[in-house]
Amino acid sequence: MAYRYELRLSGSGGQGLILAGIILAEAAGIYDGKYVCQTQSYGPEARGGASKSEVVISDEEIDYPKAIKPDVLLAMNQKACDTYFFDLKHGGMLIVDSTFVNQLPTTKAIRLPFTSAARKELKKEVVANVVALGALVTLTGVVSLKSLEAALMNRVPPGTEDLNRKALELGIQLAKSHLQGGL
Amino acid sequence: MAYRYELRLSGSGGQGLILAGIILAEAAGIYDGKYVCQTQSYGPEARGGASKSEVVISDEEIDYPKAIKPDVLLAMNQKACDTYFFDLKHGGMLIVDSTFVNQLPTTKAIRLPFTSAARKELKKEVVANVVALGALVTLTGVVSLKSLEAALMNRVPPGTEDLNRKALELGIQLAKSHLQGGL
Amino acid sequence: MEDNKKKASDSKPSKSQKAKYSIDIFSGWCKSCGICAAFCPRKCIEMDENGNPKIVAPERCTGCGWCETHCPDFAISVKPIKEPKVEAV
Amino acid sequence: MEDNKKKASDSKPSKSQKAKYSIDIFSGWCKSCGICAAFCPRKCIEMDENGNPKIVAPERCTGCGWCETHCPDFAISVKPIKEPKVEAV
Amino acid sequence: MAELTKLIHKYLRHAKKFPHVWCPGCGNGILLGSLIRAIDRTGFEKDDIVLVSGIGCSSRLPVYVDFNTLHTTHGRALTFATGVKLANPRLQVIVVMGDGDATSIGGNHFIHAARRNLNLTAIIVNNNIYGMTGGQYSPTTPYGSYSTTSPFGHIEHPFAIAELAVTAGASFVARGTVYHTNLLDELIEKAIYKRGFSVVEVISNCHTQFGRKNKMGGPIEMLKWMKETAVRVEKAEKLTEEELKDKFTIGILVDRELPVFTMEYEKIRQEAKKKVSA
Amino acid sequence: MAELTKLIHKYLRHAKKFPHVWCPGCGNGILLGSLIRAIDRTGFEKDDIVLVSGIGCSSRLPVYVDFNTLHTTHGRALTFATGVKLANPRLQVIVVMGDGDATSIGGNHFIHAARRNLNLTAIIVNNNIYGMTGGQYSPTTPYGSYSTTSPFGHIEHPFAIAELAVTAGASFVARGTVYHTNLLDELIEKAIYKRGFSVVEVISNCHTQFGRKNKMGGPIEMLKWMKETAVRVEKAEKLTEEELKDKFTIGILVDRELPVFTMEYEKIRQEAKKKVSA
Amino acid sequence: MAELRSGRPLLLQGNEAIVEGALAAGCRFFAGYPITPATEISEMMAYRLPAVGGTYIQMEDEIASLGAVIGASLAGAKSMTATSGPGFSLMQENIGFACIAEVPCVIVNVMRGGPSTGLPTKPSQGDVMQARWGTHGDHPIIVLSVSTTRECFDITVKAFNLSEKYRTPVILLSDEVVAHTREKIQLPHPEEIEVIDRIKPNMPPEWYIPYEDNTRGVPPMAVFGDGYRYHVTGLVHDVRGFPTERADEIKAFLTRIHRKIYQNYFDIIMTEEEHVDDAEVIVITYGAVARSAKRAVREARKRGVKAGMIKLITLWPFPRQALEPHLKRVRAVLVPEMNFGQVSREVKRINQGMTRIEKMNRIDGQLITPDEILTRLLKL
Amino acid sequence: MAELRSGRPLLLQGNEAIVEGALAAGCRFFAGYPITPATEISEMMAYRLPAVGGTYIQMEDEIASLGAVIGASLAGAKSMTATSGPGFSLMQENIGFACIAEVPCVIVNVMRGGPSTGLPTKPSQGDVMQARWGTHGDHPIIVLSVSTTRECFDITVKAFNLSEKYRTPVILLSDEVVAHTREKIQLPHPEEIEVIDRIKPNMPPEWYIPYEDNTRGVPPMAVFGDGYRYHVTGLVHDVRGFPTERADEIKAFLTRIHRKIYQNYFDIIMTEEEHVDDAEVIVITYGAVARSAKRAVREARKRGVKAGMIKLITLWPFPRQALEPHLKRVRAVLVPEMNFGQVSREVKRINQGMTRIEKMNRIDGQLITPDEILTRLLKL
Ligand SMILES: Cc1ncc(C[n+]2csc(CCOP(=O)(O)OP(=O)(O)O)c2C)c(N)n1
Ligand SMILES: Cc1ncc(C[n+]2csc(CCOP(=O)(O)OP(=O)(O)O)c2C)c(N)n1
Ligand code: SF4
Ligand code: SF4
Ligand code: SF4
Ligand code: SF4
Ligand code: SF4
Ligand code: SF4
Ligand SMILES: [Mg+2]
Ligand SMILES: [Mg+2]
Repeated sequence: MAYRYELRLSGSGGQGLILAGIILAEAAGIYDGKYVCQTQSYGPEARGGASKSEVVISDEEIDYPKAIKPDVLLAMNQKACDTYFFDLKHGGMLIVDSTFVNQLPTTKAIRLPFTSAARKELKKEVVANVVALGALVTLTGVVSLKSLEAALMNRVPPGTEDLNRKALELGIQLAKSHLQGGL
Repeated sequence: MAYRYELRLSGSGGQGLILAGIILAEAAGIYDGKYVCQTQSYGPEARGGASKSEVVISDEEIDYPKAIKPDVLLAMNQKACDTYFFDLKHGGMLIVDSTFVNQLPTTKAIRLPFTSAARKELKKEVVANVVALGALVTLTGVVSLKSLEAALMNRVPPGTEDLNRKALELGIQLAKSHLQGGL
Repeated sequence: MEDNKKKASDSKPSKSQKAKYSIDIFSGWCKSCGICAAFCPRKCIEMDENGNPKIVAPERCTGCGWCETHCPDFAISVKPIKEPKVEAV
Repeated sequence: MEDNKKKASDSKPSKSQKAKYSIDIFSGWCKSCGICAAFCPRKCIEMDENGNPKIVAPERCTGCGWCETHCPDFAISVKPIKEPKVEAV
Repeated sequence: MAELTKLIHKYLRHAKKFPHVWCPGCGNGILLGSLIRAIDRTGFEKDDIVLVSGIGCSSRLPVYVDFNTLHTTHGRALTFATGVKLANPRLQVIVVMGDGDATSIGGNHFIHAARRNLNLTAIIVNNNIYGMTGGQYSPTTPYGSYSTTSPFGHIEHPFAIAELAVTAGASFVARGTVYHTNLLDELIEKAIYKRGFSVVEVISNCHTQFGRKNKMGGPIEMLKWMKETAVRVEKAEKLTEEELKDKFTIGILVDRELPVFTMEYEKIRQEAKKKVSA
Repeated sequence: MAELTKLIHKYLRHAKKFPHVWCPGCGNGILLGSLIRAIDRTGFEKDDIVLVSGIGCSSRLPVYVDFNTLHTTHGRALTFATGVKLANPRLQVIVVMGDGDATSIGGNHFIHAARRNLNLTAIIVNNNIYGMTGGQYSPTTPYGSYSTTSPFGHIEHPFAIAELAVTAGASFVARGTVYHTNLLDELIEKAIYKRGFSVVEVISNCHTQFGRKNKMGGPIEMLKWMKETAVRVEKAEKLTEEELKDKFTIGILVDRELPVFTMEYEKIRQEAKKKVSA
Repeated sequence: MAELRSGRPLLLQGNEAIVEGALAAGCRFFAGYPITPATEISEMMAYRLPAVGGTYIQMEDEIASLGAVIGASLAGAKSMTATSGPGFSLMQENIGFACIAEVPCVIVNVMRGGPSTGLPTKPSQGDVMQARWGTHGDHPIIVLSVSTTRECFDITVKAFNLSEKYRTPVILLSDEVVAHTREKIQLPHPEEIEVIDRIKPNMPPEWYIPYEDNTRGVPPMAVFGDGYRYHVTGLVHDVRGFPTERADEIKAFLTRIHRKIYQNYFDIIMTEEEHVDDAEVIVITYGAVARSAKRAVREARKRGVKAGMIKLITLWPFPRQALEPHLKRVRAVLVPEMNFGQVSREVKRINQGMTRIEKMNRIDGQLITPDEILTRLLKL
Repeated sequence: MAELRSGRPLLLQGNEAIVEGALAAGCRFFAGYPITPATEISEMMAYRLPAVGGTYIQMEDEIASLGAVIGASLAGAKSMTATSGPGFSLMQENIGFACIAEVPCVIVNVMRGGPSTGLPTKPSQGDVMQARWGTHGDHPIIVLSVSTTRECFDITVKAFNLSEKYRTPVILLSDEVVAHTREKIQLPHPEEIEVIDRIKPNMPPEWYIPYEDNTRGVPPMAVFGDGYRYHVTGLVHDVRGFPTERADEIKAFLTRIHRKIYQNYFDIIMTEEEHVDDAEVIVITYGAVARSAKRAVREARKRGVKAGMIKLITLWPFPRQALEPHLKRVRAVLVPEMNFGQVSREVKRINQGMTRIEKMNRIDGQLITPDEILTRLLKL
């Protein structure tokens, strides 16, 4: 069967997860040349309520556009982790922002401090989403880092390129140290 | 088959034919105790355009409420006479206001000068419709004159009772002279 | 428009004085509202016994145009009467 | 409402001077907009390093109520501190 | 004078549509005369004029004139007109509405058109009643009047249409009557010339549905009432409130220069062309 | 002060519905505070108050308060409120709307409610934008501003909401801001007490959809802007037009006695009872 | 007393009889906007309502009219509006509100020729499908139709009753012919008229759960001001009336508001049969056309054709159960309508090949005549 | 050039692809009012239209929006508006005007949960029947649906083409899922896109009879300002465009505007088949649900079930001819929808007992999943 890879990025309203999903989708679709669908769910409560963004990547045309059983779940807060963990594919990867997620549903979860790292290293919490993206891509290899960077640079507001590049690098480093057993 | 008697009163917008139909219907229905339906057709042009009022009288409940083949056609102007004469039942009665109708489609038509009589005798053209009613009822006997007068008195604006009673009488007289071969 | 040209009442001078304006009322359009007769400052127009407007005194007409601009039915036209010039045929 | 009573930061006098008003910020409702801190005429409230409001100088509080009427989230309550009366048990 | 025949031939769909449907003596006919005279004076080509209306007696007007004519839905004439004008700003768009059409169901479009200041001309025939549907009260029916839906006397207060247009932002606002036809010709002409949203409120008579029920008489009496009750704005300024009681003003209420939508939008286009690439 | 806890307990559906859905720093929350304080001062029973809203961020307000609450369709709140009030004039009906809700899609109902002078209180939260749908221009978005549907700068002119209400005929019209909460409490209280149609326009901040896009900053900066830009009507009278440029006035614009619809209708009932027999 | 004009014969238009029916049913609030051919309903209401202590208001448009009607109903008054096609189209959004917030009210649509301004003074049956599907979203609705002046009275009372019983807007479809035909009728005495009022909560306010399900699927309805403070919204809501986005709550709610109509099907559907028992061909009909059909069927019988007719009074929910047994049995069915075929579509939908369905349509603003139907009947 | 973004791959939302399609089709006027989940169409139009010399305007409401769109079309601009349920309900009256005055325009309805304010952020297919029957009076209409971003582009172009070709409003139904799904697509080059423009009169103005019948049933359409002065009205009109009340003229006119759609049926209906030839069970589907169905059908095939699917692109006129042959043949049909069953009604109507029709509905604001359809397919 055709290759189909599903990611779900989840957290709360202001965390920039929809943008993260778009960037990931653009990296996969425009720069890596795959088929890709990106969807999200939102409510009036989106201004702080739950936010969910999904990316489905495939090497053939995508029928059902939403995640069926995500291969990867990024949870940027506790509620998202609690709500969505049980949808994760058996053997799928759970990545959480350890800044906000304390209780882990599985010992296999990858805990990385996206928000606090962004706050500490870059003095800007808002780029926690980009930090997370960097890590996620490093951990999954779902798109090439080159494509990710290109997609990112294409979407960020002018004047913030540097900050975002740094955030991406920070995410990559966090992931690398994790892979090397650090942290 | 049940008794079903159909009348069509026709003319132009301001001639009061709808009111005449209502009075006739009330006479038949409320005072004479028959079943009755009164309908009319009108357009935006009613303000001067063609006006048509129909009364169906029966001794049982009325299904189709409009005239199918009128027993009587009252035509208060030439156009109405021309338009509706051919709907008249074979052997039906055509009554025209000779003030306005010059060309007659049949020699059997009853020509009475409703409007000019109203103008001359009562100095009020507006009651030509009542004059016509008086004549029509006298000629057809479709309702009793007593009922007609009661219905009329019930519908006319306060203060005009006398005028209307006179108009009715005028119509009756016109019809009577016609019956007596006068005029 | 050809048929429309038949006039209800032409402005026939009712007095000996000569009219300077011809007042035409086109009965095909006139609805006998009475506005022209009621407001003509020179009382040139009156309503007849049948309730229709009638030119009664064209010689008084000043050509002010009031009746023309106020007739809701475009039924009055007022024109200066041109002295017919004798021309070579 | 019982749960709501847990307070984010109680008004612990930070200076020796005695506070006349107790300022309560209910973190469950506070959205850290910063309005209270920005406008308190006596600078009793500041935003902490995590971006949350913190009572820094309750003793300066005049009980003017500005913060209370302007908190969009009903998260601040300012009450005069009553001297506890010793009463017979 | 006697221009009339010429104007009839030039502007009216005379051969088929006359006599028109309005009642004897109806002010709509008088307004129609003013309108064609005013348009004639502006010199615009018939092909360049779009006459839009809503639904009502007055809104039947476009049927009678030989322009591009558009008889829309009740209350919505100004919205259709907005589309026409924006799609082809070269067209002169004139909108004829009744008081009900423009200020009852269409009240919102009216104030928004004024605010937006698109170059349209709105002519509102205010006869204080819903004529076409048989005499129900409208937003301009005076307090205390009788109508078929205020059989015990009307308890609502009327809009001052022209004043509302001023507050909402129209560039040019005037009021006239079908009695004062020379003034009306002039106001309509000016309104059409005006760049920006222009409004002419036309006090008109619906004796059939309003006058008779309110003991104001027929067309003649109602024209007399207009004559007696209207005061020129210039004169009104010198009168006391007491003297102006039960009177209404006629003339130009406001004539001001404001940026016009279509011209402003052209600037937006220039800017967008620079900034937006496919 | 510290009345707050009492008021929260008394008026808010606090146990379930808080924290509310509005953005951090949103003026709607501040208005909600003013509203419950004002209502508390009027002394009306909770059971007798009906709070009606349309659709928008501000129109979410009724969810949070323990009255009879009615969240209607976009722009139509005043029409529902009209029915409520007429069916039971004993009820105190307060209507909360956004600027878009009240003056864009609902503009007609707004001017008609003012004209009709039914005893209702309309509170219009004017944040100069459509907040809920994500920042499109509204009828009060200033000329030249940016919004998601005026990406090259807005070319239309804003309504002056309160002034429009005055012209349309409201009995009581006032303007306040969420910065001036004491004044706002007072204006709302007076508006509720007023017999007749009363309007309070509340200048509020939507930094999320308007402030940020227009370089006005966040909630703090926008509150400061209100503080600096608002001028009391009393003071404004003494200022020149030049001095008032780019300012707006706050306070009571109009407070007048006009016959009130429900009371007038009661007279109609008496008369009808005499005249109408079955 | 100004309330009921029962007891003596009256000559009433259909529109007037609707007003009488509404007053008899307890209607005390009317908001409307004039439109041909429904205007007389407004005008009569303006005259009659204040005399019975009710309220009439003419609003700025039809959207406002239905808004006011819903508001008044929430405040406890039985409420109604009346309009024709263009106004009915404008009311669609608020009809959806009344459905979702479960607010009883009656909406009369006196049909005239469409689409758009169409044929203001001519009859039509063009809005049958619109009455069911005109508002967005899948919604339950009850739609009734009338064909005589007497029915205008009776079915209006029914409309209010169903509306109150099921907390739903009820649409009453009339047409220009029925509206303007004056007929002699005698109104029933008050005690002969069944009037149903909404069930109000009788528990203490703290216990009241405004949108809680029960066997009827119709929760009791508190009136604003009666001490049950609750939230009414056009958003999909939970049992307490507050907006919800939870799939389970959405499903429970929407299913209930459909169920309350469909499970009470037999209480809601009304049809009238004539000569159906031994009929070989039947006419399925409604509105003014039913009057022509009745005559045609009688004529056909006289000529030896075993014809029958079923008059639909309830149009929606579509009276499937009342028709199916006959469809199984008869040789053919004729559906005459003043439209391009709307009820005939529904008859076909439920027919599933059982018999032959023929449609017969007139869209030129004229009432279908008995003769026309007869001609078709004789050929079936 | 700001006109077409073809040639390179783009990640576009359905809503954005509709904008691209509209611009490619020549749309140069948009009037709208924001509403979730259609707002992005307005926002993108505000940004893109002025750059191509077109005009964007945000009106005071949806009624005004469609009014402006019709006006602009009469003045020569290809015009569009976009909305969701509540706004679509408000547009109904003017939709009827566009039908009767035969004004081409495209109306996009991005469906969300209803009725009323309903579920503003959730998908639904609740407005299928409304799109056909929402306005009063019996009227012709074309309704198309989309299920992928690419279709949003292609079918929008088609919508404009059909609208211009048949002088009729065309309604494009999307839904929240399709609207907000970002998908990689590559837009075709301008020369690959067929664009159809309305036929204009070429006779001298004196000869122009604006509503005269011809074989196509579609009279040429003059543009205001081009020298053909004529009358446009929402009243039923004669061939010259003037109001008429003559039965023969009414009939001729209304019949023609229906005929022009139905006689061109095969040009208008569009469906897409997948694995239908040998299918024993088929899914009839449209919109976002079609994507789930596609996956389900493939899965079912893998499990040995001979499943197929027909995706409806044209919803109205209902593509009867495309379905009938299959109904005759297959064992069963499943119609999954995000409503209580609207297209399934139509399938039943045309089925007349040929096969078994099962409906499958979800009304809780969630997209029906492939698994759910599969489960039902396996049981058919
Ligand atoms: C949506 C809608 N509602 C109601 C009507 C009925 N209607 C036609 S004209 C009219 C009012 C006309 O009054 P006005 O605009 O003052 O015009 P007038 O006839 O007085 O010139 C009404 C209510 C309609 N055509 N459409
Ligand atoms: C008929 C209709 N059209 C559009 C919408 C979408 N809509 C919801 S709220 C809103 C505007 C809100 O703006 P405003 O009234 O100013 O309130 P705010 O959110 O700014 O408080 C719009 C357009 C709708 N719900 N219904
Ligand atoms: S004003 Fe015109 S319509 Fe009226 S009476 Fe005079 S000519 Fe006839
Ligand atoms: S032109 Fe003047 S003076 Fe002459 S008839 Fe007309 S109104 Fe009278
Ligand atoms: S004003 Fe209220 S919400 Fe804002 S920071 Fe202070 S306490 Fe928190
Ligand atoms: S009550 Fe006044 S002084 Fe005290 S903290 Fe609040 S704003 Fe500051
Ligand atoms: S009803 Fe009134 S407005 Fe209409 S034509 Fe007659 S007089 Fe004129
Ligand atoms: S979007 Fe604006 S109005 Fe809405 S809650 Fe946020 S700040 Fe307030
Ligand atoms: Mg009027
Ligand atoms: Mg706003």
